[in-house]
Amino acid sequence: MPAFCSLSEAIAAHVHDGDCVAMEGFTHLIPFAAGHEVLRQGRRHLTLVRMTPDLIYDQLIGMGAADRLVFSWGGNPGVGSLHRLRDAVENGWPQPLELEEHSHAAMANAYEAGAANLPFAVFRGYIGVDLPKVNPRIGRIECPFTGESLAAVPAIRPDVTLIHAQRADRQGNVLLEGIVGVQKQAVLAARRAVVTVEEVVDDLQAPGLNAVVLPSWTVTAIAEVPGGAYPSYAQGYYRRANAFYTQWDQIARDRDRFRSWIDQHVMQQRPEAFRAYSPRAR
Amino acid sequence: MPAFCSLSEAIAAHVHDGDCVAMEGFTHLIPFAAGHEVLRQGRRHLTLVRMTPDLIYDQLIGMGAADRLVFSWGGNPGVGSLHRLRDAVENGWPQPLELEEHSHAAMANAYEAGAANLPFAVFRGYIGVDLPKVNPRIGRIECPFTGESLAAVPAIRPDVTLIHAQRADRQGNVLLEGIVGVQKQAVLAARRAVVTVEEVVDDLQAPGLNAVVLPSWTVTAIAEVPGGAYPSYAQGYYRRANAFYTQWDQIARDRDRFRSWIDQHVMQQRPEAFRAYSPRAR
Amino acid sequence: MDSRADAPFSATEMMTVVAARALSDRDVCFVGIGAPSAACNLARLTHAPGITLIYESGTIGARPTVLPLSIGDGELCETALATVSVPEMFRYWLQGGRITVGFLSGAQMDRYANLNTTVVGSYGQPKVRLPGGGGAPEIAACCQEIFITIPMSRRTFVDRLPFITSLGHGNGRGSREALGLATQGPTRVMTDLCVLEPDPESRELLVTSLHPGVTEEAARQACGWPLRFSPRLTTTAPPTERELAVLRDLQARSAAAHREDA
Amino acid sequence: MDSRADAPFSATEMMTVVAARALSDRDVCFVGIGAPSAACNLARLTHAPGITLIYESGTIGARPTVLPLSIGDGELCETALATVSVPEMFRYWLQGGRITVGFLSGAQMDRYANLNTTVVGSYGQPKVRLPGGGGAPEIAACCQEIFITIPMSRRTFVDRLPFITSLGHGNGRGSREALGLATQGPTRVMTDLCVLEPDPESRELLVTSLHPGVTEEAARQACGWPLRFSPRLTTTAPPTERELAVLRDLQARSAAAHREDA
Repeated sequence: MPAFCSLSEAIAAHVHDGDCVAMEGFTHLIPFAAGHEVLRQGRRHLTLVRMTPDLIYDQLIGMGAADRLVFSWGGNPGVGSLHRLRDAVENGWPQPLELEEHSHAAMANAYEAGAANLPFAVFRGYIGVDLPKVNPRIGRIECPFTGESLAAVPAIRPDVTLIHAQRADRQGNVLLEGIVGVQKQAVLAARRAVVTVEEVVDDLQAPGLNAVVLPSWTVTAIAEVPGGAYPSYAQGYYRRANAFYTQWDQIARDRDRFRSWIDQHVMQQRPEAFRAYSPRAR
Repeated sequence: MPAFCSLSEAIAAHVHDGDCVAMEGFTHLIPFAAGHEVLRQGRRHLTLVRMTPDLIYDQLIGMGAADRLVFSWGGNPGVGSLHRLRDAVENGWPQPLELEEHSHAAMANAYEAGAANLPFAVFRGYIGVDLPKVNPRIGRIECPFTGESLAAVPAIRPDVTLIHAQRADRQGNVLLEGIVGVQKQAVLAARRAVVTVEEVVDDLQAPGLNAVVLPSWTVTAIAEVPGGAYPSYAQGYYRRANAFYTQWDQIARDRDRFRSWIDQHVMQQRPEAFRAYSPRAR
Repeated sequence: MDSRADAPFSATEMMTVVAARALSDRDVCFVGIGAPSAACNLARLTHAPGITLIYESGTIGARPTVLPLSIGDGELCETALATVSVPEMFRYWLQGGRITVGFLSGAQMDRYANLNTTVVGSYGQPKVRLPGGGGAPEIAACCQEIFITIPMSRRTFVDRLPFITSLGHGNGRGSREALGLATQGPTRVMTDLCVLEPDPESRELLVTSLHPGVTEEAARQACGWPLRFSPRLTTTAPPTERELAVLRDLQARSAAAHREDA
Repeated sequence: MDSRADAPFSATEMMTVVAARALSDRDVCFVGIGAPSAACNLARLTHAPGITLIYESGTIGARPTVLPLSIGDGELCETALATVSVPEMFRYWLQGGRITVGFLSGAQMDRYANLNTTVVGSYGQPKVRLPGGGGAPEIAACCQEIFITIPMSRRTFVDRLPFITSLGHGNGRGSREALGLATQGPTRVMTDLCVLEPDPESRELLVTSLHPGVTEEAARQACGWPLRFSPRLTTTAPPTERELAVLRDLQARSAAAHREDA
């Protein structure tokens, strides 16, 4: 059974300097509150793994928390660039960032292989493109039956995965619904899993017999953080703050403006600040 | 969009002599009505693929419809032997049956690879056991990153997959719920897919946003056959006829008794006979 | 209904409309954000109501009433037939060969419709670090055919790509086949000035249709390689009143919705 | 509560009870049909209410009120925390290393707890064709430890297996390690006569506990190899009244339920 604790206790106990950390959520259920707590606790030298770095990693990278990024698409969806990510890669500000770049298919398969406890994933990919020339962790493998050549990538096995979910029951079972992305795989692939939830309930109210549920014994710690996915969203709780995603473009363009935004909205805040974004907690 | 037609039309059009046929359903939703129609139409020389041959393949094998069986566990669950399968393997009655035998993990992975359009599946399996000595279609493959040796099996790609599901909507989208086994994979791995359903409805009433749904454009033909899974079951419609599974042991022990049972309950019947097992259709 | 629009229309509107027209009721489309999403939903709301829209976030059969800002907006999931995990989306649906049309765009394209969305400059010391490939490398390989929407200029239509993010027709005829691909690759490139299609022989992109008011010279000026034209060059039919009305209504609804979500 | 049962009990009841006792509240069990299912549910209904029961049909955390006849009865799914696909069950949950205890049985077992459920005679011309391995080969490799329930007789406890369906301790000490396995393999064999455990040195099964009223000679007579006994041989505590009452109630309910389902 996972520990029910505060977000700061969970991050203090389970995210360490130098860890390989996956904060997943494909547009939906991005664990922003957890990411902000990692910043407040000043974690350094992280390897950050995420298919779409999104604003959450733009913030961590901009504050110099990461030495390395494993990713497959590094933009602000529908808006443009992630300026902090670009500044780190193009100018090494505030520090250089090592990249391990993949395609979405490769990362989705690599998480899947991690969840399945396989050392690598096989897929039809990287055909006639340049990424394998710059990423040594992209290999090829031959089908032992047909002789076909396929792409292979190492499984992703994070030290810790952080996700946000709709709810947990009091036994610590966790429900996700809607766009579930790669979170189940990212949790099962990791050594430790920290989950923030909109609410802890008596009855999980899983929709149907085949709902996406993480049994309590697959989760390390659970913290109740209503609104914890803002400006991403939680299906059934609140919508994606598309306007903020658009505003981020201006905030992140300028180093000073970015730092003052982080100082005001992250460093001087507590996880409870996210309650403002949850209709139920307001 | 799939064709809505009678079961006999669907089998006549899409199951041919010599086809590789998968009739899936892991204890739940076994497509018995479809299997009986295949017998009535006198198909021969089939390669039958199924993790658990169960009564449905005991019946087909006992009538000599199959030349080859690909399987992983050939018993009558909780009861004992599949006597027709044993008679075919031990005595070649009514005709010899070639076996391709795997483990459950191998077949589940092979269906999954088929659905994913991969030529083979990789898994941690067949360690220290004898099956690879008697099945040449079990190979090994080395991880290009760690050098670890893993088991490999060819993907399963049936000519046609037959399944039974709870319902379809009028556009031909199909819903499965409960123990969903490998049916989604078996359908997506096959060239053609024939689905029998308990009912065709205006609204699929999918439980939740992540329900198991087969889009209309993945299905070749749909036939409404209430009760079509008996003596297996359809979650939410009727229960497994465990008593019949027990009785089958006696029916199938004796060649003559088996043949007269088939004659009376299959050859002289029509798909409509299954309505008797559906509480809603009764 | 289908009478010509008297109201003027923008070049981007023309690009979106021409992309929508290329889609059929039976298509299963892997949709990207921006112009592709607008084009696919315009098609769904006009001549192709039965079209299946798939977003890589896992939503199958989405019918959004407003255009999503991201490929994972709740709108997509709420209106979808079903939502699957991202590994399943890439394994069973894209790699499974279930997609008829994949939409791609890019920062740069060459004459064989190869695309770059990774870097300008060298990969190690980029002048501009672009977002990267995302789903594109496997979309380009696995979909039955690829439609590209890209604004035309010497910045985007380049003679030589610094980085190939997704494969078009490689070095020309036979390139895809040599790599073991049976899919068609890019069959149509839709820009704000014209429509281009690969030459059946060489696979080099040829202009097959100029948008109303666009001259061959204007197209040439906007291209970083010596642009070639199809012998059967035509003029694109301008947007109809209905196409424009539906598109503008859709985009107005979407803009309003995204402003709200604060 | 824990006073001895005065009522006599069957050897099979003793086997089931002793298997149930071996399970803890924290175990995640991969359950087979028959004795394992009875033992796991007896444990859940007595000393291990928090135990997680997983059936290979995909049901996670099943709490059946009657014992299923098959590993896929609706009862399992209706009472489960969640039901996943069979590929996911074998990939994420079994291969993923999430199972603490896997139950196996077999038609034949050798002194190193290797099991045969495939054939008697040769594979090509079998005397008896058995059901085959099902999940067993990977259960034996992937679960943290394996419990075996098997009735003891010269027919089942054989000197040499005609076919190894699932791996126990191979040829003895070091066999599993040589195959790259880090899991423990069979740690307990529970029969109707006694309990056996692998010798820490040789990994050969030793009788560690004789059921009440069973002599060493009786056990020897029921074994196809020269049976060895642990220096710390004990007598199995007979079923308690509660254990018997709960087990018999469970089995009566189940028998009645299965008769109904006609």
